[in-house]
Amino acid sequence: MTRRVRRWVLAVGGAGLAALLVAACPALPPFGGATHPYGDRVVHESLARQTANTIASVNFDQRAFDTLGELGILFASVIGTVVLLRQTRDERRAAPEPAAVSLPVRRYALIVLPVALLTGLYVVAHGQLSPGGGFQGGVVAATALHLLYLGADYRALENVRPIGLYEVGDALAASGYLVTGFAGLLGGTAFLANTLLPYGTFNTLASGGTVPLLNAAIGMEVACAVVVLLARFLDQAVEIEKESGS
Amino acid sequence: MNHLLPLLVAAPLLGAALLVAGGRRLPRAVAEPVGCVVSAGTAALAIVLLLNSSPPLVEWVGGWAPKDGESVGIVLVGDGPGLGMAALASLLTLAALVYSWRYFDEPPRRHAGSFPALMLLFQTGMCGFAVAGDLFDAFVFFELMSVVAYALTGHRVEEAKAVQGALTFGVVNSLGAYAMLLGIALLYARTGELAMVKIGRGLDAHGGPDALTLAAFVLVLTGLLVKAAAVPFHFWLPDAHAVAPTPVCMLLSGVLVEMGAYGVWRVYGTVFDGPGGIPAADVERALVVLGVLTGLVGAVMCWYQRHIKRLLAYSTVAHMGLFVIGIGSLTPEADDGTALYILGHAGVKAALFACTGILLDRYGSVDEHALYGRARSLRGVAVLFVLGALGLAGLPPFGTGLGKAVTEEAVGGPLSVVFVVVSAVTAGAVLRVAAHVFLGAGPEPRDVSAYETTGIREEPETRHRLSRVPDTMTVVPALLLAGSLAVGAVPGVARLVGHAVSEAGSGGAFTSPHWTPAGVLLGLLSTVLALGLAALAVSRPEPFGEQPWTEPLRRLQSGHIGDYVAWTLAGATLLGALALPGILS
Amino acid sequence: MDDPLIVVALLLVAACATAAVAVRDPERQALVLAVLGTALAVLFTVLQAPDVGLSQLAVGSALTPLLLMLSVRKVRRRERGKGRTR
Amino acid sequence: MMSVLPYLVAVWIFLTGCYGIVTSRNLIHAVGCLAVCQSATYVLLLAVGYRDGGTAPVFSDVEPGSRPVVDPVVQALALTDVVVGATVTALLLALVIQVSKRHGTVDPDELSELRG
Repeated sequence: MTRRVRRWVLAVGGAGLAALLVAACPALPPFGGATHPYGDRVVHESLARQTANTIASVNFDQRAFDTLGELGILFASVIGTVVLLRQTRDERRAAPEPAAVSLPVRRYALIVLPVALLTGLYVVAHGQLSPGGGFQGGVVAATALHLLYLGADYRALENVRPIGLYEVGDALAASGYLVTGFAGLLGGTAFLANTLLPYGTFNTLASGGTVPLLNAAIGMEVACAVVVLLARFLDQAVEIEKESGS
Repeated sequence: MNHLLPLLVAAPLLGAALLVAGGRRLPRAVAEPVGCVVSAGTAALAIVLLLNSSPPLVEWVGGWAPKDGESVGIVLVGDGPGLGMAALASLLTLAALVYSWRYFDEPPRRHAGSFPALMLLFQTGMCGFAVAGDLFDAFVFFELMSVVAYALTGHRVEEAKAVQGALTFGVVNSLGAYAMLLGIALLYARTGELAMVKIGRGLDAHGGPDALTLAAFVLVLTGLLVKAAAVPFHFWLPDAHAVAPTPVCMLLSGVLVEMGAYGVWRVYGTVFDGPGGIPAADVERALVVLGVLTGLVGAVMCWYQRHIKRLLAYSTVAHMGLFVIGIGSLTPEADDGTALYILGHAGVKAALFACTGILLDRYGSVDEHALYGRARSLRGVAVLFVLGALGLAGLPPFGTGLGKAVTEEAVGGPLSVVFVVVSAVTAGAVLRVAAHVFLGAGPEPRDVSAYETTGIREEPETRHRLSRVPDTMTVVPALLLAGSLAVGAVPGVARLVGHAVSEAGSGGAFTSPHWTPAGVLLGLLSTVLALGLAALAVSRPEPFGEQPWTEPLRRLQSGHIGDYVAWTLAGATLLGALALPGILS
Repeated sequence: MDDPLIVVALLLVAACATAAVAVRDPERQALVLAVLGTALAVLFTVLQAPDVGLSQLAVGSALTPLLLMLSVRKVRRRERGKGRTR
Repeated sequence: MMSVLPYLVAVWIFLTGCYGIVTSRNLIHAVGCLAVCQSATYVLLLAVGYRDGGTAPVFSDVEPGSRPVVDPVVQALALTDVVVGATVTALLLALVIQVSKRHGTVDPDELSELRG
C-alpha cells in the first residue's frame, strides 16, 4: 500500500475506535468510585492469612496461578532471546577494547553496586510486608550487576556473570515455584494451595505461609532472566560481529 | 479428578524448566526424548481428564473454592471443548516433536534443550488458555502462547523471511493482546469481577448493553480475532506461517489460530451471552460477515500462491473463515460441526505441512514452479499429500468432511455455498501443487506476477539435504491423516464431541452429529469441484493463472507492519459498526 | 486534596507518551520512554499503587530504554561496519 | 471531567501508540511505540481500581480497617502486565536486530521479502 492509503486506513480505523472508546468512557463508573467487590474480598482474605501487603497476597496466593503463567512468559522470552540472538555461522566474536573509565565513575559504580544489590535483596525479602517484592527486587538486583560495566569494563562483567549459570538459575527458580505448587497438591489440598506452612505473625518476615517462598522464587527468576536478557543484548551490541569478507 | 487440571499447565512447564536446567552439557539425544515424554504425558493427562469431563470439571486453583458464591481465586474449567482443545494441542505438540526428532535443524550451540523446551512452553500456553475460566488468566496464557510462537517462528534466524515474519507476527499479535487487556479492564470496571461467568452475570445485573459493553466486546474480540486471523486482522498469518520451521507450522496452523476461534466461542458464551451482553443477532451479523470475508479472501489468495507453505497458510485463513461462520451462527449444531471441523482440519493441515517440510529438506525449495516434476520419486509422500488435499476438500469420511457437512446443514442456505466454494478452491490449489510437483503434469508453470513471494532458495531445515526421507517424517503425517479420518469415520467420536460441546454450550439440549446423505453429497461435490479445478489449472494454465482483478488484493498483503496495524484498527472499527445496531435500539 | 496531583500526573503521562511517539529517532525515543516510565511511576504512586510504581520505575525507566539503546547501538554499528567495508 | 479524565488519557495513549507504529520509519521506534500502547493498559487498570481517599493496600504501617484502600486486584494485574511488557519488548527487539542483520535495514518501507 502507498503511504497515502495507509494513512487513510489508519484515519478511518483510528477515528472509529476512538469514537467507540470515548463513548464508553462516560459509561464507566466515575473515577475514584467506592465499589470494588473483588478488591474488598481480596483484602479480607489477605489479612486472614497474615499477609500485610495485599498485592503480594494476590500475586503469590490468591491469584498465584496468573503469576505461574507470567513466570512462563518470562522464561519463554529468555529462552527465545537466547535462541534468537545466538551467534550464527557467519558471525564471530570480537573482544571489545578495554574501555578507559574515569576514576570517579569507577568509584561511584563500585560503591553503588553493593548498595543496589542489597537494596534489591531487601526489596525481594520484604515483598509480603511492604511495597515491592520479587519482580521489583529482581530487576533492581540484576540491573545493579550491570553497574560493573560502568565501573570496571565489559570483561570484568563477563567474569562475574557466567551466563550459563544464570540460565540454569532461571530454570531452577521456575522449578522451585512449580515444586511449591505441587507440594500444595500432594499435601492433600490443591495445586498452589497456601496451606502447608503456618501463616505466622502479621507483619513479620515469616508471615503469609508460602507467599515468601513463591516471592523468593519469582525474585530469583526475574533477576536471572534480566541478567540473561541484558547479557544477550550487550553481547550483540559489543561483541558479535559479522564475519568480514562474507 | 478436578485437582489435576492445573497439572496440564504445570507438567509441561516443569519439563521445559528441567530441560533448561540441564544446562549447556545436556546432549540432544537426551533433550528430545525428555521433551517427547513430557509432552506425551501431558497429552495422556488431557485425554484422561477429557474422558472424565462429564459433568465438567471445575477447579479453584490454590483451594480458593467460593464461600457464599464468592471467591478470590482463579477458576479453571475442564469441560469437553476446553479439554478437547488442550488434548488436541498436546497431541499436535507431540506430533511436531516426533516429526522434528533428530533431523530438525542443528540446535543452537550449547542449547540443545531450547527447541523442545520452547515447544513444551507452547503446549503450556495452549493448555492454560484452553482450560481458563478467568478472563485475566486467559489473557496471561494467551500471551504465553503468543510469546513462544514469536520465538519459534523466528527460530531460524539466518532466514531473512523468518525474522521479518516473526516480527510482524509479534507486533500485530501483541497489539491485539493489549486491546484485549483494555477490554478486560473495561469489563472489570463495570462488574468488579474477573471470572468469566461472574462477569457475564455482572453485565446482566447492570441492565441492557450500552457503549461500554460494545467497547469491551470489540476490544476483547479484536485480540481473539487477531489470533484467529479473521479478515482484516489476518495479514500476519501468511507471513508468519510460511516462514516458521515446519514442525512449528504444524502447530500454528493446526491449533494455535483455532485457539482464537475457541476463545471467541468461550468468551461469547460466558461473558456476552446474557441480556446484558451483546444481542445474539448482532454477534451473528458481525461474526458471519467477517467469516464470509475471511473465507473468500483466504480462498482467492490461496489459489494464487506458488510458495507452498504460504498457500497452506492461506488455506488456514480460508478455513478459519468457515470456523468463524460456524461459531457465529450461534446454534448448537453449528458448534458441534465446527468442533469436528477443527479436529479434522488440524490433522489434515498438520499432515500437509509435514509433507511440505519433506519437500523442503529434500529439494531445498518450497516453490511450486521450481519443484515442477522434481518430486516424482517420492511416491509415499505424494500419496499422503493428495490424501491431505482430499481431506481439505471434505471428502467423506474424513473428519473435515463430517464437520463441514454438519456445519453446512446448520447454517443452511447461501452460507453452505461459501463452505463448498472455499473448501473446493483451497483443496484445488493443493491438488494443483500435487500434480505439478509430484507428477510434473501439464505444461511447466511460468512466472507471471512480480508481486509475490516465491519459495526458491529456502534453506533446508535438516543438517544436510536429505537423501532419503527418515521414517519419523512420514509416519507422523500418516498418523495425523489417520486421526483426521477417525474423527469422521469412527461413529463414537462424533457423538462424544457433540455431547461434550452441547453440555458446555447450550446445556441440556444434546445433539448428536452424524453423516446425512446431503452431507455426503456436499462433501463429494466439494471434492469433485476441487479435482476439476486442479485438473483445469494444470491443463490450461492461462484462464486460471494470475488475474488483473486480484492484483489490488495481493497488494494489500504488503509485508509492512504499519499496514497491518492500520488494518487491525480498521477491523476493530468494522467489528464495532457491525455490532452497533443492537446497542442503539 | 489528591486530585490536582492526579490531574498533573495524568497530563504529564499523556504528554510524555505523545512525545515518545513524536520523537522519530529511536535513540532519543529511548530517553523519552525513560521519562515516560518515570512519569508513569509517579502517577502510580499518586494512585496509591507503590508496588506497580516501583516495578514501573525499574522496568519502564531503566530496563526497557536500556534494551532499546543496546538495539540501536547494534543496528548502528552494523550500518557503520557496512559503510567501512564498501 | 475529572470522573473520566484518566480513562480518556488511557484511550489517548493507546491510539497515539498505534499511530506511532503505523507511521514509523524505524522498527526499533515501532517497538518503542508498542511499549507506549501497553502503558495505556496500566493507566486504565489502575484508574479503574482507584478509590477516592483510599490508601495503598499495604498494611505494614496502616491499621487494617482504619482507612479505605484502593483495589489491590488491578494492581496485581498491572504488575503482571509490566513484566509481560518488558519481556515482549525484549523478544521483539531481538527480532529487530536479526531483521537488521538479514535485511540490512530497519525501515519497514524497505522490507520487501514477504508480499502478495
